[in-house]
Amino acid sequence: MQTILSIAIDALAFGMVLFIICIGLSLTMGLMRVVNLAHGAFAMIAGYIASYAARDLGLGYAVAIFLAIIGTIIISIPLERFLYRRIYGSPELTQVLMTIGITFCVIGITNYFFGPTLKTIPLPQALSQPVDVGFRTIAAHRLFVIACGAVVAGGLWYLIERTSFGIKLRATVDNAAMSDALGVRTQVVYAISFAIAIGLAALGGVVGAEFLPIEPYYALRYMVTFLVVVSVGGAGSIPGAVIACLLLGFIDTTGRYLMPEFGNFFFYAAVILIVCLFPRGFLGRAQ
Amino acid sequence: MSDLFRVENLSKSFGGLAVSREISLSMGAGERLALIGPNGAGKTTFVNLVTGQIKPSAGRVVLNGEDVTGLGAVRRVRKGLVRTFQVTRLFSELTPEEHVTLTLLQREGKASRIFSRFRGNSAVADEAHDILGALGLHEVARRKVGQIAYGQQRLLEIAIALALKPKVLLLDEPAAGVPSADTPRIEQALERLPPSLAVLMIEHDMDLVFRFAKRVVVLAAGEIIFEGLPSEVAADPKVREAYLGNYANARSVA
Amino acid sequence: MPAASLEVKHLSAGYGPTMVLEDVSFAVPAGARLSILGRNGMGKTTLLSTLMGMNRRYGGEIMVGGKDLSSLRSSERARQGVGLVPQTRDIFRSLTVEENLVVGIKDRPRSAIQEAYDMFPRLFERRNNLGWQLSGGEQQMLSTARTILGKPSVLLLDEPLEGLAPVICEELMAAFTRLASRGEMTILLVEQRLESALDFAESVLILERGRIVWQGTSEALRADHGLIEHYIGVGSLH
Amino acid sequence: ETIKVGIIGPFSGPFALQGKNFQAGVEAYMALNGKSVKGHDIEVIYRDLPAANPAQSRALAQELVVKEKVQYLGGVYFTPDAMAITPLLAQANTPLVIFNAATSAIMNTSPLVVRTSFTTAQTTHPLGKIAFDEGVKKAITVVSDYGPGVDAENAFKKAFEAAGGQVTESIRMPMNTTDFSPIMQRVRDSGATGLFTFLPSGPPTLGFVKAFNETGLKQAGIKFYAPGDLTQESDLPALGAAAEGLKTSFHYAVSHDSPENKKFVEAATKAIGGADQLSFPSVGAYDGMHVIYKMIEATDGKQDAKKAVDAVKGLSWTSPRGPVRIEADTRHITQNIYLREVAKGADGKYINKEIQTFADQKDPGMPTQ
Amino acid sequence: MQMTAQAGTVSAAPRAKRLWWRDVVGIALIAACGAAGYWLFPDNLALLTRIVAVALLVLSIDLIVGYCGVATLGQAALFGAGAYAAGIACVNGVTEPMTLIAIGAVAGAVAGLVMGAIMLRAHGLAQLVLSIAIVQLFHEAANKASAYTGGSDGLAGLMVSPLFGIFEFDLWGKTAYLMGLALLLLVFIALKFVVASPFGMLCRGIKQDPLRIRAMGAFVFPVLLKMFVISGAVAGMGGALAAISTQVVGLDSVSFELSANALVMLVLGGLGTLYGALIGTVIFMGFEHMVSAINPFHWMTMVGALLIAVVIAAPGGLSSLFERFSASRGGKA
Ligand SMILES: Nc1ncnc2c1ncn2[C@@H]1O[C@H](COP(=O)(O)OP(=O)(O)OP(=O)(O)O)[C@@H](O)[C@H]1O
Ligand SMILES: Nc1ncnc2c1ncn2[C@@H]1O[C@H](COP(=O)(O)OP(=O)(O)OP(=O)(O)O)[C@@H](O)[C@H]1O
Ligand SMILES: [Mg+2]
Ligand SMILES: [Mg+2]
Repeated sequence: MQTILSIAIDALAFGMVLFIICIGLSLTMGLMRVVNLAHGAFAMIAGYIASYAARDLGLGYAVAIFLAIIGTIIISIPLERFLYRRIYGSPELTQVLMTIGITFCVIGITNYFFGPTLKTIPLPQALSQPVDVGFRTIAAHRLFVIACGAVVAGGLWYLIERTSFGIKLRATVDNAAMSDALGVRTQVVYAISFAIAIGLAALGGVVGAEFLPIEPYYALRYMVTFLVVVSVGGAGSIPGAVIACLLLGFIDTTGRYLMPEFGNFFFYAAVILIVCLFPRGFLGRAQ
Repeated sequence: MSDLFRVENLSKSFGGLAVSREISLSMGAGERLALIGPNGAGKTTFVNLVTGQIKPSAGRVVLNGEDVTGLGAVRRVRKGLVRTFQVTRLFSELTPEEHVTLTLLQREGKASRIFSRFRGNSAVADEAHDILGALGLHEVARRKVGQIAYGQQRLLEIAIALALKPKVLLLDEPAAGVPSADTPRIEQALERLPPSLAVLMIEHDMDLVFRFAKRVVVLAAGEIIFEGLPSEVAADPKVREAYLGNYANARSVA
Repeated sequence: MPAASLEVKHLSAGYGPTMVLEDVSFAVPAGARLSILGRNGMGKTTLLSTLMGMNRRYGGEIMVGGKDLSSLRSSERARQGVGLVPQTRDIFRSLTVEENLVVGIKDRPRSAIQEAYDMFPRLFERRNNLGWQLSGGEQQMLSTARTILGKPSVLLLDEPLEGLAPVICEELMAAFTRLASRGEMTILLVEQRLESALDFAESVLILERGRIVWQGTSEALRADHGLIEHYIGVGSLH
Repeated sequence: ETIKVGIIGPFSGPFALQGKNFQAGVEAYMALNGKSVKGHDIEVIYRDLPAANPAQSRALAQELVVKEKVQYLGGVYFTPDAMAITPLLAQANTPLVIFNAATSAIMNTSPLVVRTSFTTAQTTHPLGKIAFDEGVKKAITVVSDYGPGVDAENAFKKAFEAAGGQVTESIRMPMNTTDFSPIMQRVRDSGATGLFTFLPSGPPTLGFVKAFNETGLKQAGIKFYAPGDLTQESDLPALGAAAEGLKTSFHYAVSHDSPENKKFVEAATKAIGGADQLSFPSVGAYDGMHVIYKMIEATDGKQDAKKAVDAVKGLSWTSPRGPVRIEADTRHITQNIYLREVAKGADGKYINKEIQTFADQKDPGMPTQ
Repeated sequence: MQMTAQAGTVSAAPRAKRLWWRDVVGIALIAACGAAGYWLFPDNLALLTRIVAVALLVLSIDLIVGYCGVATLGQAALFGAGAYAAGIACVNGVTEPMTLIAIGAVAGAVAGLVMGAIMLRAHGLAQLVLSIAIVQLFHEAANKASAYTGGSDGLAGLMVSPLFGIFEFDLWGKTAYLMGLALLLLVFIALKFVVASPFGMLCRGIKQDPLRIRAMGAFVFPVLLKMFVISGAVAGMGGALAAISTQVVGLDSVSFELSANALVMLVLGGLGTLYGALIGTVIFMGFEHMVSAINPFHWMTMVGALLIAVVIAAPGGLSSLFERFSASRGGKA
């Protein structure tokens, strides 16, 4: 029983870390219809900024997160303006080509300037302690991530489903030319949503760094995981992403506990099963 | 019964909304039937149910005495139950000629051959040429469909349906978007069809309906509210209220 | 916004390298109604979407209420008062009916949506359905309502009656006429049914192969059967 | 006349750091020992092989031999890449000096291969006895599920059981594991008092060590053993305090205290451009260059692979890691294995501090032994 | 007016003939390029052979992605199936190269059948994820079955006997390259016939609107499955060629990375023409080889920049440049 609880709490933490990193991608893919394979690259850039701020400048964790988000968004603005804007509405594979290209460049440049070593973001005392949750200890940081995930999920859901900005965004994605003709400034809508997605990537990269360590190859190393999670959840659906992250987190965690030798078998067999049962992902937006 | 085609108690609802309530209808060989009714009455849904795009919650579809309710959409097409789409569904990258040729090959059962050339069959090419010509599409036969005018796309929809040599043809607003001057084209194309073909046409252009149909069925809120001769329909108060409005008056004056 | 005049000078436009419209010029005074006629593929849709700024313009000017809009993006034109109901309806398939309308209201308060429901009660019944679930006619209603909610000063209608039941067509045409005659909108109508087109507008313009081949009042056209036969085809008027 | 040496390694991609270490080792050697041998200038040509990819490895080797006309091949980080090259050597008349690839079996595939790195079995072997001597009777092994991981598991098991201990459970986890908490839970549930692990150096090691601490296994007093890949010097700044006290066994620590190593570290640090980045592949490359220089000396610039290899059989010298020897029969390097502990060095940075030496270790994985 | 000029009134025969000639010229060009590679880069034949093997993989992806619209990031599963089948057969004594290629083709086709049967259950992104899951499962299986596959150490020790009993697979790789080139040409010609057949057109229709195809009375699933099998055979031959020419098979041949790279090459070259697949492979691998030789440490940035530049300059892939060129010339003529 204790073991089950213990696995469950690990699964929850793992799932939430996945969620917080992936939800930005889910937003770009599901709502902006941009397969942004460079999502991880932005998370990584944020990680580098946060690491620099916290480790080299000695700033606090919260400040570092803030700077990382702002900094990453600023870096992304010219990219959005000159590169991404060309591929909104392009076929998915063209987007794949462009964003892989961006990923390669980011990796190459990071490697050149910062070297190939791991970068860490020192946690504040309060978050680095193991916390005793009765039957076992868990890192306080994981609890923090769970909380972050919950806040992000709620806020984002409200923004997209309930505000008129959310409606305009979805309309633009659905039919950009027509939205434009109805007076929606589609370029602005896209730019803002892009910034939000990047900001989320940045947040995910920083708070998830304990877990997916920051290094130049980050973007490619975890690309598959991100892609799988987003698609299983159904791109663009926040509740879907939550379910997918928790479920996949659970399967992965129990799989690794029960039969680590077949951990990947477990995981991918489950993915195949889920996708066959829900061909659009859990809560994919109707196309 | 000698009916070519018959539906019995066809029902369907989306969520709480009943779009098809126990519709029963039959058509004999060579019949020309118009199905009219207010927007959202369930006409397109009826076609979807009959051709198997969606599954009914109750009821049967019978073609040539055979119950086809359990068959999928493809098998029904192969048995001669063919439809056109109200909102055009065409391959924007292919040309009208390719559309029709592909359809013809498919009808002949040659469409999935790997070891033959797509354009290699001259009988098929001739037939495609004829069909396109009949609908006035030869001028744009070699252009990508994404680049031809909407009205021409509507005509192509019909051309594809004709190429399948149907037994029962369900036309969903074939003349929408086609100028009244060109609707005779559609009529002529339909007239050239084998006399045994049964045609059900959904249409809001009443002039066309009255020229075309020998019998009219009016659907409202998923139910048949009228069934009879074209000459009677304009006189029916329920139909006038739900659907025709002043058109009926204009007609009687004209 | 009150109705504004529209003036088009030497407009030519098309798709990519294909030129479709050539040297089109005409003017419509504020609050007037103009019908555009022509067979399939003659460039009617292209004309309207060029006015809206959705296609490539090769040359010429588009003036609305005296202001030159030729080089603005379509969202800016929409904000300057141009509104289009496209032939393909282009409703947002993944949005609900209500959300579709919200996109159309521009900066007006949300409550303005009620106007659309008053116009088409059917839409109110289906307000929580997704766009793709609507029937053809319902989509047409939604598309029209959505544009009208934005209170355009120049309204471009591309076959707005397609797929609508006769009873609704009538009401709709009456509503358009009202809007124009109250001086709220200038209306350009593309319509295949000659009768409706002539009944609706004071003046008519006929397009053939991307050029204006005839321009004049509805009365004149109605009177001249030869002309109709020549440009539109036989048997169009009963 | 210029003699060309072709070096294949992961200079980009996820293992770029290891490739950089190859380069640093080579450059350090050439900086300290000159760029020519007996009047022959030596030119090094690098070719990038970012991840294990035998087909590309073979194509690169082939190109180096056929097009660039190299007389010596060196480098190679991954075993399959080495396996792809060895069948070519006889025809190419070229020796291959392996700077890293650490599976025992490679040496059997061609008589023209010499290895200056280590094998996983070699570095792991002493840990079995150490663990038992430290009072661990029951141990659990956790390794990455691929060739070297399995080698490590077997080597530890053999040595530990030979010493009298018992391996209660052996876990092989997928390579791409990122969350290790469930594994730690397994370790806790197993009741073992010692944990042996092998992970390839790189980002996952960080997660592993952190999970070990965070799940409370460290406090619970479970002893942790691993070969030194886990605490390679370039990962230490990131691992930081989390790794403090971890004991690993390895053939080389950057902190090794000897005049040879001082000189080497100085030169290699300059070559790599940052003190934090130096780790074990550099010394494999450094000694590899030493072997290649000796080969060139023996053949005097003529291309004769057999003669070159024969010349270094039995060769012994003092490497930055300590005394080493190329065994005549296996052509693999015999060397000291050190038990080290992660601790703060004089300048406050974390180092692998050597605490025990196991002299003259051969490769226990070689069938000839 | 332009629009009347465009509405072609050319009759069917001459146009079909023109297309036919274009393909003949295209194939001759490929053969010429292949021969030129042999004479110009006699020292790089190993690389060229690898390009040929990957080109087969990329072609096989084009069949699925470019003609059927089924997105896949798992094609290496089929390539790897061919490679391992040929490799295992070779280690167990079947050393005749043509037989090995045939074994690879069969194994690839079978793998294609399995993969297709699973993938065709889903659409869009979900389909993509299925392909990823499948290739990862293949990868795991190959890793686990190390008794047969050598696991992560790779399957080494393939001793392929000389082609036709005469031509050795040697260090210089002439035999391997020429055999590969011949195989590529044959496959390419065969595929040109496949895509020009009614079946090819049916696939293109399905790519655009499967529902429409159903309404025309054709089944979608068997058609696509058939294409998967063909594609699997092509990929399997590529794998077998790689195994024969390098004499090792590594886990990378069933990896996600290989699948993703191959897809990138295809998109780079342009979808749905078959030529694009070849152009993309040659340009990508050639460029990668070049810049990584010039700077082994930072070439990734350059490759990234190339991809971005192509999207900006030719969003439809490099082959679309040729089309644009020939269109503009044709327009003037
Ligand atoms: N996207 C496009 N690309 C290229 N050519 C196009 C495109 N859309 C339309 N055309 C061409 O432009 C011409 C005019 O088309 P348009 O849609 O404006 O005609 P229309 O008068 O509205 O016809 P309809 O009555 O059928 O709606 C046609 O010849 C058509 O083939
Ligand atoms: N998938 C669906 N989910 C929910 N409601 C649907 C769905 N499909 C259709 N409906 C609703 O069912 C009703 C009937 O639709 P249908 O398309 O059959 O109407 P129709 O008679 O063809 O109308 P029109 O003349 O406007 O084309 C409409 O109100 C529509 O909104
Ligand atoms: Mg309908
Ligand atoms: Mg039009």
